[in-house]
Amino acid sequence: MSFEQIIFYIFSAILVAAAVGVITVRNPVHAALFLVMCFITTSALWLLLEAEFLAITLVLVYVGAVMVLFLFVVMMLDINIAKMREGFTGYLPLGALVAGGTIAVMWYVANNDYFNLTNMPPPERLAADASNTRMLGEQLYTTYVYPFEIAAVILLLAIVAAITLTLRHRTGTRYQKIDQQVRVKRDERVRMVKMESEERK
Amino acid sequence: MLENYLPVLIFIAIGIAFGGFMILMGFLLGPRKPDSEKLSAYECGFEAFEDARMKFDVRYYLVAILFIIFDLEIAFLFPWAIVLRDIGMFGFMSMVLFLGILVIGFIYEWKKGALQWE
Amino acid sequence: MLVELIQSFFAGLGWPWGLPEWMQVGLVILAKIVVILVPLMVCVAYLTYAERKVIGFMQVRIGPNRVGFFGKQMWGLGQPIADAVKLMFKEIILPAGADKLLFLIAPVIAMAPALAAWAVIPFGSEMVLADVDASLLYVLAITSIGVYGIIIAGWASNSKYPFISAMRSAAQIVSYEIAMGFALVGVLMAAGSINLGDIVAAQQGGFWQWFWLPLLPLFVIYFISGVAETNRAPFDVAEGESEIVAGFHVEYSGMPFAVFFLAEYANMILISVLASLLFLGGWLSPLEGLLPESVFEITLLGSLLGPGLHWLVVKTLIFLFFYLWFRATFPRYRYDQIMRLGWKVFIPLTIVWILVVGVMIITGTPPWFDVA
Amino acid sequence: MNFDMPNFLPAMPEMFVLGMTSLILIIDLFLNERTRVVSYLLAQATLVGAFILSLSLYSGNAELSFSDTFVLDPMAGVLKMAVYATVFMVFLYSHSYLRERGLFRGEFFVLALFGVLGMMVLISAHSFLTIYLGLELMSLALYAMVAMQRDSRTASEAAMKYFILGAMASAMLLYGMSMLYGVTGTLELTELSRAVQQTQGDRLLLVFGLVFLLVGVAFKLGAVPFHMWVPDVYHGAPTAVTLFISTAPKLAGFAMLMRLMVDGLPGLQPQWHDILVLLAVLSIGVGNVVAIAQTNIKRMLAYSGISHAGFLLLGVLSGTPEGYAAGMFYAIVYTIMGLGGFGMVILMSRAGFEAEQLEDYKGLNQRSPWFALMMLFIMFSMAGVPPFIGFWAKLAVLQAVVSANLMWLAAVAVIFSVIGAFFYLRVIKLMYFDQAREQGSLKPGADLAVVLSANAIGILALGAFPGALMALCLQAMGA
Repeated sequence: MSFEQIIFYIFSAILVAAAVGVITVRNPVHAALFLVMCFITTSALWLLLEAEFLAITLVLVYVGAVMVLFLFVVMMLDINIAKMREGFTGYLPLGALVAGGTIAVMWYVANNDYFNLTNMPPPERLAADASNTRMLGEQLYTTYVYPFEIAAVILLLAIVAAITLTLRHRTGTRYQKIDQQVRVKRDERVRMVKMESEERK
Repeated sequence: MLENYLPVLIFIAIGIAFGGFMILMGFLLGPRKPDSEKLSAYECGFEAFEDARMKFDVRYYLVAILFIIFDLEIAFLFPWAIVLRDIGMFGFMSMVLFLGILVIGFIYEWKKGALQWE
Repeated sequence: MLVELIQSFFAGLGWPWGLPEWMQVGLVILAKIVVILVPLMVCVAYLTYAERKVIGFMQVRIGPNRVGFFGKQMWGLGQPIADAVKLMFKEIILPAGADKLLFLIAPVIAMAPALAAWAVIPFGSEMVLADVDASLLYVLAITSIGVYGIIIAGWASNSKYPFISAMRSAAQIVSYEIAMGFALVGVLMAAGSINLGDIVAAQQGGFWQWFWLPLLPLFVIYFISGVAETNRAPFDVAEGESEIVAGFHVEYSGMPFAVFFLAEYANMILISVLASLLFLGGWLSPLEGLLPESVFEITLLGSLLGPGLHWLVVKTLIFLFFYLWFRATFPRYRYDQIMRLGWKVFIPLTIVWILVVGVMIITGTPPWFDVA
Repeated sequence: MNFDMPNFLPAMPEMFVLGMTSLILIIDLFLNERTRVVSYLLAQATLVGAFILSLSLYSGNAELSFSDTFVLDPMAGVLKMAVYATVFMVFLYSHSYLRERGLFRGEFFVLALFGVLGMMVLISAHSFLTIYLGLELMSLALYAMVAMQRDSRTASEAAMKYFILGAMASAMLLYGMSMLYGVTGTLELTELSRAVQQTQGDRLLLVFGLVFLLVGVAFKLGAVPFHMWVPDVYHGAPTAVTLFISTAPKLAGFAMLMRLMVDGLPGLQPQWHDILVLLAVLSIGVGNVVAIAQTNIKRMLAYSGISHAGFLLLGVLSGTPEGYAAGMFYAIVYTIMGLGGFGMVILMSRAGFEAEQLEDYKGLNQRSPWFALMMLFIMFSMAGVPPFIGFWAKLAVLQAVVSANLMWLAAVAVIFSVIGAFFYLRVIKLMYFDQAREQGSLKPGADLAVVLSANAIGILALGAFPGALMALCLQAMGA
């Protein structure tokens, strides 16, 4: 076994273990953290496929952004976990059966001639100085410009949807109006008063 | 390409090990004399009233959602930034359009007051 | 040169001592990591000392001046070592309601990324541990993991102040990461590469060729965001001792507390090094282009004035000094003001400047972007 | 870099809709409650403008652009125009409904237009990438619209179900796509079909991918057994939103099915044929039978929609251009009928009263003979009674099935639609033969009355002259 394979198996094992952890641990915060671990190990696997940019972006976006939101939500929820877990064991046999069946089918299908090493030889390793990011960039903004702009529209839609669904204004909040504050002139705030000196009585 | 990542992997492992080692040292060298007052949550001398995990303003979620969106945007900008000289005017304009679409979203959230912390 | 010297030294000792190849590779990497980490740790330790001294002088105090070596006071130079030893022998308190495992993991999560980011930092041309292509992206990604340390610490403590602090600082870090990301995009555009070494190489040609000038707004934004990212004054609402005691590490003591501390200072140094690499030409000499070429050929003096690690150190120290200066000068921002600055000032500014840089590149504006 | 400037012309409608949507989003920020009608008018103008653009671009041949990720063919042209027309009607219907419930916000129109844009992308997609992105754009808009009524528990629950199941379906679709990409090495549909034709021997992996694709499509169409969300979402969402999600997305769903199966995987026709037969039979069966048990008209119409989805599949599975044309005809006819059905629910409702129960329709004839008659048209058409348009639609797909030598399938479909006729007729019985629960005649707004009348009479008129629409569908499919 080559060194790369060892690394692959180590990370895969962690990934599978973490994934099992996500669905079995009792505490939702722990589950979310297991999910973070899943993402990190997945990123390592992608890196083994030489998808450098995507692997690092996975960490940046999913670990650095999406899971932070997840944790926000999970930490602040008052959910009764014990109650939610009722019925879990009831469905367990059925679930296990379905999962087992799916795994069996996938095993059968993936052990196919298509994916053996003669049909799909391992691709050539990239040179040490090859820039994966550059290769991606050369395609994305020209050949795939249409999907790229649709992605922008989806992000815009996400902004609109998020604000429509979550934004509520508290009534009676007073804001600091910084531009006015900065623009204020001395004359508007300070009044010079000339006073005659008075004799103390 | 992959061989360059080997030191990174080792470095990460050492980073974790180093942190773990320091805490372990603390456990080995420090005294352990717990008592209930010492272990209770710190609340300026009062007894804690309730569980600390409270509900929070929905605004935090909104910030996090908007952050995800902008983070994705940055992820799109990175490859563009480094190939800008190769993809020419068309590539530049396609990003101008992309940013334009998102600036519209930005104006929207600004005017809606989503960026205003209350 | 330095590298060759070390190599010949080890060759003299009979390296590789007949070890199998993988072990050789591993040992070399380990040795390099130690060479990076040990000075880093020393820097962290003395940064705490420098902080107390600098702020002390700014406030017309003396700062720590008692603990020295060999029974002498030596301006208190022994202080950081004494602090470390003291913290090591302190009791580690595990609060009753805490999630014990996460409570202890949190500082490690805060610290590991702060260290791991150093794997790709170049200290000179060819002087880098891991020359990965997307090194800047790697730094950005790995440092974004650090926020988990704070969030987990706040939650695992099961205490109100830490929890409030964790939420605040997470939202803050996350907000400034966007401004920082946009600022970095500008750098990438100007350099045409995502590799830190190439970015420095692209700034070749003297003080006026460095990116701080064409990217001035981004430079300022980057550094201020960096200050906010590291939760330092004036953005230190996460600690905000006047409101929430000490923030996310209220419940921490002893070594776990020290680890948080270390992570914070390692991050400060990281931000400063990155700022020097990205905007101030890293190890390049500011005198290039100002002095005649022949000057750099003089032995010793030439290499002192020419590019080298020492310039990087000097530039980094300048940024670190700014960190301390900020802390001594500015009062703490209010939380809504922090969010306003990040979202409503920095983000629009960076977007505009990215477009400006784009136009400059497309039109080949001299003196920075005229030649490809 | 050798890169050719893409041809932007075929994508003009998309660009126009995007530009206008952004404009409405910004303009709406500066409007107040009184002037909000401007957003509404602009949204309608957008649809009209897009219709004109698509019409002027309509031609008999297919045009690829943007490195073959985009296609404008006659099918795309017709379906897009149908989408604009449908959404135009939806806006007309929902105008007063939204006002009465405080949902009359610019975001409603903006989200709907984003949904329209998603449908357009989906309809014109010519690569897995654009299919997926179009689908997500559309779905995201729909999820948000369902959840827009934030204070309603049922709406939130419906949105949650819709979102989670929809995300699952998208994941399935994506998984299928990745399988096919793994085998063929391409995302582009023409190349995909070529690669599939060329693969020799074992097709197991291809079929494996196909199954996942079909799960995704079946979910979006609401075909059994992926229909669980349909009744809950239709029921829980505000009726105006139900009107939207039950009509136009079906056209896009049909387009997605056509793109994936007919454009991309004709080489697997025998395989997808079998799966579609199963989906169709189950949908027609379950839809028609379960609808009988419903007491809520929105749920009833939801199950009716499920059975209609089954009929739509019948047309596609025949595998001939005539069959595809019949499926397209069915999809368009269904949207017209669906508009009428849910439009009627909107018309009956008023502030604080949703008119969701079947009982609310009791004695409608006494309260308003005209609208009872209109509802009668709609119900008869849905049941497939001649001479209404629904009859011709059913006839066309059955013909396609028969010509594909699937007599038994046609027989099953007919039997179930006879069973299904029961619940449509029950509505008519309630309207004409039962005593009204509340007295007082029905006085809907003038605009609503006109729209609904036009819709229902259109169903009758199209039923009298179905030839033109059928010819258009045949032409679009190149039959």
